[in-house]
Amino acid sequence: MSSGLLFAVVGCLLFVMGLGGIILLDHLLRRILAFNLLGSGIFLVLVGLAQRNGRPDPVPQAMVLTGIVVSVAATALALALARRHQAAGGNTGQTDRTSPEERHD
Amino acid sequence: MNAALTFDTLLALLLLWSAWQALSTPKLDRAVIMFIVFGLLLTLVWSRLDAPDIALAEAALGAGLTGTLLLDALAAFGQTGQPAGNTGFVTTIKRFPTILVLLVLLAALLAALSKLPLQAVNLPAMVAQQMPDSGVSHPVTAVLLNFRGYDTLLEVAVLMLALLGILTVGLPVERPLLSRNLLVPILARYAVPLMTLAAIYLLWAGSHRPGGAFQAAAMLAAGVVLLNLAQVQPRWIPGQHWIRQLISAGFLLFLCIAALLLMLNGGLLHYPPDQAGLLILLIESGLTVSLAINLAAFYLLRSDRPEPLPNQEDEP
Amino acid sequence: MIGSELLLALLLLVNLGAALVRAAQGPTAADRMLAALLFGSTGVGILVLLAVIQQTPALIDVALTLALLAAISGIAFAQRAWSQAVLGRRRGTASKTEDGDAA
Amino acid sequence: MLLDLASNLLLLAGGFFFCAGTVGLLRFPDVYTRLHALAKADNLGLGCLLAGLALKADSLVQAIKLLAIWPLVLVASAVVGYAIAHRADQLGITPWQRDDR
Repeated sequence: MSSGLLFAVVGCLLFVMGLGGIILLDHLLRRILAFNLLGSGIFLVLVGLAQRNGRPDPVPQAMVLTGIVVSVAATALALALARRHQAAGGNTGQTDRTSPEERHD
Repeated sequence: MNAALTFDTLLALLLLWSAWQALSTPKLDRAVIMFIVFGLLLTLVWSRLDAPDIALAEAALGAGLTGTLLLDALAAFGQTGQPAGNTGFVTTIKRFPTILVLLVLLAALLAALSKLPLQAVNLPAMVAQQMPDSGVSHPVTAVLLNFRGYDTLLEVAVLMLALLGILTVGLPVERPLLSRNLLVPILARYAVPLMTLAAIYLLWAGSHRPGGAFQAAAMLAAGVVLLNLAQVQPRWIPGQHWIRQLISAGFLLFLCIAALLLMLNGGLLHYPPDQAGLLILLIESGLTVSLAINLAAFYLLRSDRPEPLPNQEDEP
Repeated sequence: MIGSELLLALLLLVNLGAALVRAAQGPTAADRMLAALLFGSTGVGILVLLAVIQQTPALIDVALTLALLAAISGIAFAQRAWSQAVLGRRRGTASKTEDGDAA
Repeated sequence: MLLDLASNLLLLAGGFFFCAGTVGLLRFPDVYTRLHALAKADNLGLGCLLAGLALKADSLVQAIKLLAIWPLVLVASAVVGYAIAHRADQLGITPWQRDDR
């Protein structure tokens, strides 16, 4: 088993974990983290799968390099949106729906 | 079992562990820190996968920018209290169908992975064949700026769009420093010139070995963030025009060269082979500055208005 | 020769893993931040060893980058993120009562 | 050869100090002492490791680059260690004392 294939499998696992996180988690910041994990999983699959035979492949590497910078931009935008949402008094979904009074403890 | 495989397996396990921690821990601060750890472990993974370009970008962005952005957001979210654990038995039952679907998806993905043909097209050989025409001698840079130059052009546009989006929804409010000490400014004064030097080195290295505009820009942006943490560089407010001009300058330079080539050669970003090296260097230098400012703006561009809901403040 | 360096890299990775798991348990947020700071020393060590093992000198550049930048998230944590609100506990009792999540 | 022997000894010493740092991190009782394990033992280990690899380096440039990493890491970890300890002190986390136990 080459390291490329191993990390492609890890990438699949990360993708599913990230997807599950986006669906199942409540807090917006956690969802942003999950989104990033999902993205990293895809990057690993892209590069790992292309390098199963052990030879480096510049094309997916260049694509992933682009992808990483774009995902930072997406993260920054998502964080700004989430903070705006919170500042506007929105529920970031982080609780305790049973006892909203305790949010200000 | 040989040592290389053991190394990879252990690294993979640590990576999955940190990802799981980032998702499942009930505490927000721990989740963010574990995510930073995940990014740093990923740097090691890229190194193992013979992708030093990506490792450089991941190290510079993960340690420098994403980490600080997330920690800053954590400080803003932390004040509304800790999230509930949400791991009760009832929620587990409710979530069971979703988890089942996810597991089926995972099985399908892994099955698909094992059935893929080893190699439909031989991309590395094709890249190697075209290398003499690319004007540079490092294949990743050749792909980024010559063979797939329009991808890079659009990527810069995406970064600008993200910043426009942030400006549109309203900038986050700057939070005051919780603590300050004398050593950090001293570190910043010595480290930032070194980081600038490192960025120039990475930019120069990009044409013949791993490195290039993105990595250099990430390094420069990290330098600006460090200056801000040391209170040498104050936050940027939205009205400052030089920031917007510099950010758009790199993109416009790229666009102008693309349009010029379209008129001269009849192909978008089809460089003539003998000038390709020079044009790529020109584009990369412009990109480095504007990308760096764009990335730094994600952290430094802060609203000058006070917090809309001051009653949520409970800082000491 | 390469074999012995690979074994050393493996040893460092085992160290990194053990320290990460320990640091992640807390009890304070700063203890967890130590996990990220570990990469400034152990991570850099692994990277330079990988540079020699895989004969990719570019990984030394990665190690240099990490060495330069490892400080930033730690400083951001100490100066911006680590507050009582994040800590969620009263002054003075933090080191005793923080530990609540073994999960 | 003598150079190879010295290099291998330094690498071994590096591995040992890294292990010592980990043991410190696992066993020390509070933030301050754990910071100290990280900043001292691990950085000494890194220094030995870098010196050992620099002795084996192919070119002079590579050796210099390897050795340049160490002061950077030392300065960075000193500042971070100070920043975190300073903040921990501000937040009122009391240093561990033997009598506590």
